[in-house]
Amino acid sequence: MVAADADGDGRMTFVEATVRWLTDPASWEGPGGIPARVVEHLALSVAALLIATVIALPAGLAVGHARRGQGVSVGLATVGRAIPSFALMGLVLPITQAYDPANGFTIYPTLFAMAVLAIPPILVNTLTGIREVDQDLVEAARGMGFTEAALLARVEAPLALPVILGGFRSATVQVIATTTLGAILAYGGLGRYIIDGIAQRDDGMLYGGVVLVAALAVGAEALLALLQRLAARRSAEPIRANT
Amino acid sequence: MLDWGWIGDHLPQLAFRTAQHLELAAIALAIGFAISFAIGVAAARWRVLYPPSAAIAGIVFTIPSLALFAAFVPATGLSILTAEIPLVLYTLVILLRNVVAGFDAVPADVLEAADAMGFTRGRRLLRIELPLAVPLIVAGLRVASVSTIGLVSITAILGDALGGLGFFIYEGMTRFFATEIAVGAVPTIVLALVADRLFLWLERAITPWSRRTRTATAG
Amino acid sequence: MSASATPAAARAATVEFRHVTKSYDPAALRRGAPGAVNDLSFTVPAGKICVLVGPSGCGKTTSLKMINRLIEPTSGQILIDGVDAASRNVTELRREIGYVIQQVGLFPHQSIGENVATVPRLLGWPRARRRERADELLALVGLDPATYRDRYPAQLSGGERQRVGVARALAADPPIMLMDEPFGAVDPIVRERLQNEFLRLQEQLAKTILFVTHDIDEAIKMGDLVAVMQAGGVLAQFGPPAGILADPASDFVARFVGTDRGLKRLSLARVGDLPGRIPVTARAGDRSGPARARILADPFPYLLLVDDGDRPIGWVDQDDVDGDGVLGPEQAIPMSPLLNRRTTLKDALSLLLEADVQAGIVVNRGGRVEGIVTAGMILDWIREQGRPAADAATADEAAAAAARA
Amino acid sequence: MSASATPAAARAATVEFRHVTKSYDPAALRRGAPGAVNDLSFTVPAGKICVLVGPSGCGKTTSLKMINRLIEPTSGQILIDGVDAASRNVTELRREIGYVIQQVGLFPHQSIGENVATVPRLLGWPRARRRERADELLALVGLDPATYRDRYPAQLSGGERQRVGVARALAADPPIMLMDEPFGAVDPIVRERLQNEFLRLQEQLAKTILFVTHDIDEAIKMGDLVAVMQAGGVLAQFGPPAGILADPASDFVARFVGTDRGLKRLSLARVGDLPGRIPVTARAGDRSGPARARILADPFPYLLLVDDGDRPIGWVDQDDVDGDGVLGPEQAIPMSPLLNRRTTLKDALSLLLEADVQAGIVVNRGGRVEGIVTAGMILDWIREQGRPAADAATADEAAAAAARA
Amino acid sequence: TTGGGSSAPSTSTAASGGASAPASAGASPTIRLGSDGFYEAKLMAEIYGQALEAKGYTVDRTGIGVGARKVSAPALESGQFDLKPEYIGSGLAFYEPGKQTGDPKANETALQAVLKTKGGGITVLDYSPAADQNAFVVRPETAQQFNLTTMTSLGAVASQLKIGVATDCDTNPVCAKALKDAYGIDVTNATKLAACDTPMAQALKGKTIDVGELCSTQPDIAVNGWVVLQDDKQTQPADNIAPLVRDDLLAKLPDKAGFEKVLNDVSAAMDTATLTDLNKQIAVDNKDVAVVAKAWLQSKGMIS
Ligand SMILES: Nc1ncnc2c1ncn2[C@@H]1O[C@H](COP(=O)(O)OP(=O)(O)OP(=O)(O)O)[C@@H](O)[C@H]1O
Ligand SMILES: Nc1ncnc2c1ncn2[C@@H]1O[C@H](COP(=O)(O)OP(=O)(O)OP(=O)(O)O)[C@@H](O)[C@H]1O
Ligand SMILES: [Mg+2]
Ligand SMILES: [Mg+2]
Repeated sequence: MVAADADGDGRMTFVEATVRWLTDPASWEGPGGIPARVVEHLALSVAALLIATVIALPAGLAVGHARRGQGVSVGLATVGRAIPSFALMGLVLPITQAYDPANGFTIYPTLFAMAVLAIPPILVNTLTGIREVDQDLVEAARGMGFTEAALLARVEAPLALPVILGGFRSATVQVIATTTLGAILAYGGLGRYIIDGIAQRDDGMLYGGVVLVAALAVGAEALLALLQRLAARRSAEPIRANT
Repeated sequence: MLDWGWIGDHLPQLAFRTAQHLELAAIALAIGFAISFAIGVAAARWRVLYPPSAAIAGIVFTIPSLALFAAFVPATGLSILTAEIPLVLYTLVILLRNVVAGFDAVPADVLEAADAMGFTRGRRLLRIELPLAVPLIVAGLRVASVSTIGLVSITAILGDALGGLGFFIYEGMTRFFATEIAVGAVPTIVLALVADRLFLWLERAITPWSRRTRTATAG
Repeated sequence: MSASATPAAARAATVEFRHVTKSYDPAALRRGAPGAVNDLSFTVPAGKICVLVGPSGCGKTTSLKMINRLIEPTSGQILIDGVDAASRNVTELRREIGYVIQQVGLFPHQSIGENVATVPRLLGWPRARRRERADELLALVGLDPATYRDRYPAQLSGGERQRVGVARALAADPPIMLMDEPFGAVDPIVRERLQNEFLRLQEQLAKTILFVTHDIDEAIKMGDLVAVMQAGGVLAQFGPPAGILADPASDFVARFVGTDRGLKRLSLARVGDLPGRIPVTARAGDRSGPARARILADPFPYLLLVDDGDRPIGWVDQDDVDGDGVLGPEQAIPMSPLLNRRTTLKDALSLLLEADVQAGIVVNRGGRVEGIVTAGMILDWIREQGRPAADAATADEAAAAAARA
Repeated sequence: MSASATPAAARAATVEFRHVTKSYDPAALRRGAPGAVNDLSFTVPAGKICVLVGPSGCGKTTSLKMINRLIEPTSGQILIDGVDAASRNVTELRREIGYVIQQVGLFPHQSIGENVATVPRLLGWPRARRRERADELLALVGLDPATYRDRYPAQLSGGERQRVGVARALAADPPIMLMDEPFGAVDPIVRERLQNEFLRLQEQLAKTILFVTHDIDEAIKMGDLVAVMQAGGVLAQFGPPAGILADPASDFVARFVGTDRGLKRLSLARVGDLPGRIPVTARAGDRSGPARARILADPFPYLLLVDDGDRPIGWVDQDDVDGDGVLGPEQAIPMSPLLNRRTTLKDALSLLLEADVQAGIVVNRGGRVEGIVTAGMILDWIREQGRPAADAATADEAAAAAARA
Repeated sequence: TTGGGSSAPSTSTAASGGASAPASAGASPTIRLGSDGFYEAKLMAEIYGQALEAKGYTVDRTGIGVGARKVSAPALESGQFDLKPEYIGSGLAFYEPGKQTGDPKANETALQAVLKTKGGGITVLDYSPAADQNAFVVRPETAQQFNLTTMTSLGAVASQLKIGVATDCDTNPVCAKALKDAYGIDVTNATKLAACDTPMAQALKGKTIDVGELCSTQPDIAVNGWVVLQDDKQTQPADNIAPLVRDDLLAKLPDKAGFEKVLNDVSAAMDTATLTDLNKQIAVDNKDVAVVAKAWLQSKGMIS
């Protein structure tokens, strides 16, 4: 990338600026400091993911198990993927703000948009994962007198776990990357550095923010990838005895 | 609630923006797919390539479009080229994973049979692996097309000349005009749903073998 | 928690099929097309093993699954101890029926121990008792609990998985067991071991077992009763193996049991079933005079030389037994096959074909001579068992066999 | 385009293993651990079927895959017509070797016709010729081209898929065929048909075939030569089936071929191999006097009554042949089994066990009497074929058999 | 640049056949217009465009409505477009944070000084009396409750109110520093939002904040009957609007003077009140920018 900086004073590339900003102790101190911003960023991201999970996971499990209503679920997921997050924020803003002038402006719209962003991958992966559990196992379980609930909880869900976690993975990355939008509505988080960096013509702050977001996203992804591998380990080999 | 009169007055714009939206999305998808496919094929063969390329795709995904635009405009102008850069980059995250998964899903015994009959590497890839990877690859294209159609709006930052339906969304938001936001958002969703169906149909069309149900139980 | 969970309830149950028909496409059935299973009727008495055997696709699995209602019959009833299964609570019912599926179907995400304790867990047994039960069962199927308890299915060989499958089905000590090709996927050596182990097991458990296979030899070996099914889910013949071998009800059955069914019948009888025949014996070191007298009096031209413990040493041709002298081991010609009362006639005949003496020697556990068996005795015996007269079918079939060969 | 594509090249080739060892973990091998295959040496002459048989995991598939270099040996060589396979261009080599993979491995996305024509396509045959060839091969394996050509693999039954697998391997008429449990996944009836069809096929094709199975009966039936392998990829015995049955090289081999190997040997010999024996016959309507004279002169106490075409009617006990009178069909006791020269001794003996007469009647295609066979004749013959003396192994084994039973 | 732009209805040319084009117009290059994304900026750009077209110039509007100065500034400098309406105060602040003053003339001079060196030279033409002042605004009830009229009066009660300030306030001397020095208002904990933009207005409207930094021309003020607090200590820079033109374009023009006159006439004719009203037509009556621009030019007789 070419240096976006066109300041009269000294041609400093955004790389130098970024390094300088990241290494400046001042960037790490106080309520606007990096640690604080990271916490804010994660707080909203995690909250959004939790909400999405509470909605999408049970729905996905139910649909996948019943093998009915898949078309509808996937359709909804598609809609969710297609609406731009900032448009969503704009649309819910007046409503949330009416209930709570403070948080209804700075937090809820972003939280809502992020939750909507996270639902599709979790929903679709969950129902696909459940649907693709080896039917012989499902039958074996039924044959042994599992109730449908027990079947879902003890056989289908555990076996679908790797796929479900895969959904969380992409949801997490997307949410962490997009939570930056919150700064437009005066929320904290790493988005602040990007918005302020632009407003204050501070490339170091802008790209520093970008780097931090990327690091956070990739870190979270790596963590979930690890979990996914652990979950996949047991059921790695297919156990059909046919030689 | 909606100002139908306004919509009526702006049908030509709506048509033009919809076409532009499709153009931007289609180009992004085509290029994104080409890149992902190339990397995916390589990664499917040389496993070591996958983690790094996946990681890079993931990182790129987190760069805000505004930053990308700011960086590229002086070089590439307020052009479609500039607009496509983030769009293309964002598709990689989804497509790359699915292309690789697609090739991984090809049954080992089929590959072995192919080798045993003297297929060359390239030929095996073209005649055996590729067709069998299609279902998962198309699945990736479905998701990618939908999210790309959603993302096209961000190109509105590059000026009224771009942005597809996103133009309405942005302008609508600067003046808090619900009708205009809806005129941008609703067609976007419709396009996404249509694209999703289209790829589903495409997959059915090019994988006839998977549609036929077995007429006899395997012994 | 269902009564069947307590070992007290470990009685077997009778299973009765009453005009059971199953079509996966009832519309077609109404148009008169045959179902996967058609008008199936038979009864399995409590504590017996009934083997369903037939070519692939003939409806064996379908029939089995209708018992624990994984599939509901299109018409007809299945009675368990006289109660219509359809009237039972389905999960209750299933927990009283052990089920070993065609593809083993162990849960890959659970340890072997957890897999085995699945049904006890469903029945809400306390952890300690579950664990105890799992170990007990693993030992029962010949897997050392300490070694296998905490492994995962992927870490087991095909044969080991099959045993775990059986153990899991036995866990709640159900009165009925359904086993769908439980030994299908393993090589012949392992399979035979599993079969023998399972028969031993059944002697203690005495459950009612419905066992599916498409290997007729397995059916004959395992079954107290055999139900031969043919394409279209029709019951071709039902009865004890011996009866089916002796008297196939149709050309299909005859072809299915194979042209060598005569020999297969031999595998159902044991040396002990033959009329005993005592050979002329003499101790090494005996004077040969008296021995010679006895052997000449006997139709069988060989003298059996034994040691002080009456354990066989070898044969002496009557012509080599001179008027006076001493019988020494050096005279004896090499040993012929040793049998015991539990050797099947098939093995016995086979061994006799190998030996260069017409007689096999029957010994008891201590190795003492109990008698001898000749090929002739076996042939005569089986012929007596055979039905009154060879009918046309046999001849046709001989021709057929000849043609095929 | 490789020469082997042209039918002209459809000659068979010899395949020789020279001290071939394969370890999937060479490091372990250097530490002295055994490989999957160890020091394998044997030669398959051109045009012969060699069956590799052994328990699961003994290295059969590994050995096979080293021939077409899907797996490279860790040490040793494999010579094809004297040329080291390792020195050949690998794709070239593979196109000259037909391979029927254990899991069939049809291409799910190609029609049956395309599947069969795979190698011809690789060899650049023109479309028309490919299609023609595919149809020809489908017919050859007993699948109607018109019906199956355009189906997809998922629409076929297990047995049908295996046939397509065989057809595909035959497509370019390769001099060598590798077949890994080609009939593994089908039920016994279909399997027997496939086996017979394939043997018929091989009579015309006369290829060099390496055939893997873990079913000893299949090995005996299919193999000109049998290589018995045991755990650890060790060659336990190599030779013609008869030899292996008659004289197992080790306890393992003896146990693997089974305690009834004596009977198995019978399935290798045919009625035609027995010394012919002509019964005393008489036409219905003949005067009984002369007949009586002849029958009394014969050790076999029955007279065979035949019709004008010398076709058998039935037996007459010599005591029922009175001095003067006329022989009538009503006197004849029911027919005993009809055999022909190609009936295996196993089937013959089995049929004799069913009949109530000691003798089976051998007839020619026209149904004319050619001779008779008695159980005694079969037992005597097999005993002569048997090795000089029953050795300890047999006895031990008999005991073992007894114990197991 | 994209063909899509020129064919975009939102930027369709309103060229008037009647107007007499300068003889040399044929030789004159295409004028590539640009502007920031906010409707007021787009409106000014559109007015420039139609005025020029009336004089026979051909105009390419590809650069209009570029989302953020972060993008539009480099676009102008790198020659993606030649002409752009700019707020001389904020424009100056963008390059020289803190240099801006309450005196438009000074701002213009300073800005011109900076731009001389940017992208091969950019000229600031006459600025218009129409100024878009940064102004602090409160809801009427708030004004009554604390009887607020001036910033000074706000200073007294600032601590009891939630204040919304521009995103760059901390680093912008005429914001944080000026407010502190002049009125003793501490904005370190204030809500940061894009000034003069919808979110700020929405925040004030929805009572998320009580005081918002808006722009004097923002229609929301009139529409909601908000009270503008008078900047009695003259801290806020004069943000008059002026056209920025790339020198390389001016050099190519056959009739440089004529071209500048067109734009300077427009600037002269525009004033704050009018601009506010035009904004209202767009943001409240939802009229299209091009339509509003045309109507105004006609009313001024600059186009027929
Ligand atoms: N779910 C199903 N839907 C439709 N038809 C089915 C289904 N399951 C089985 N069938 C058909 O019913 C018939 C009997 O199937 P079943 O599985 O009972 O045979 P099987 O005797 O168990 O065969 P195998 O020995 O191969 O297991 C077959 O023709 C099969 O194609
Ligand atoms: N790719 C591999 N990597 C490591 N070990 C392998 C591999 N393939 C096979 N083995 C091991 O090598 C041995 C021989 O395997 P092989 O498949 O040749 O046996 P097989 O005789 O074909 O068995 P089956 O009758 O079950 O097909 C087995 O112990 C197996 O575990
Ligand atoms: Mg079955
Ligand atoms: Mg194998």
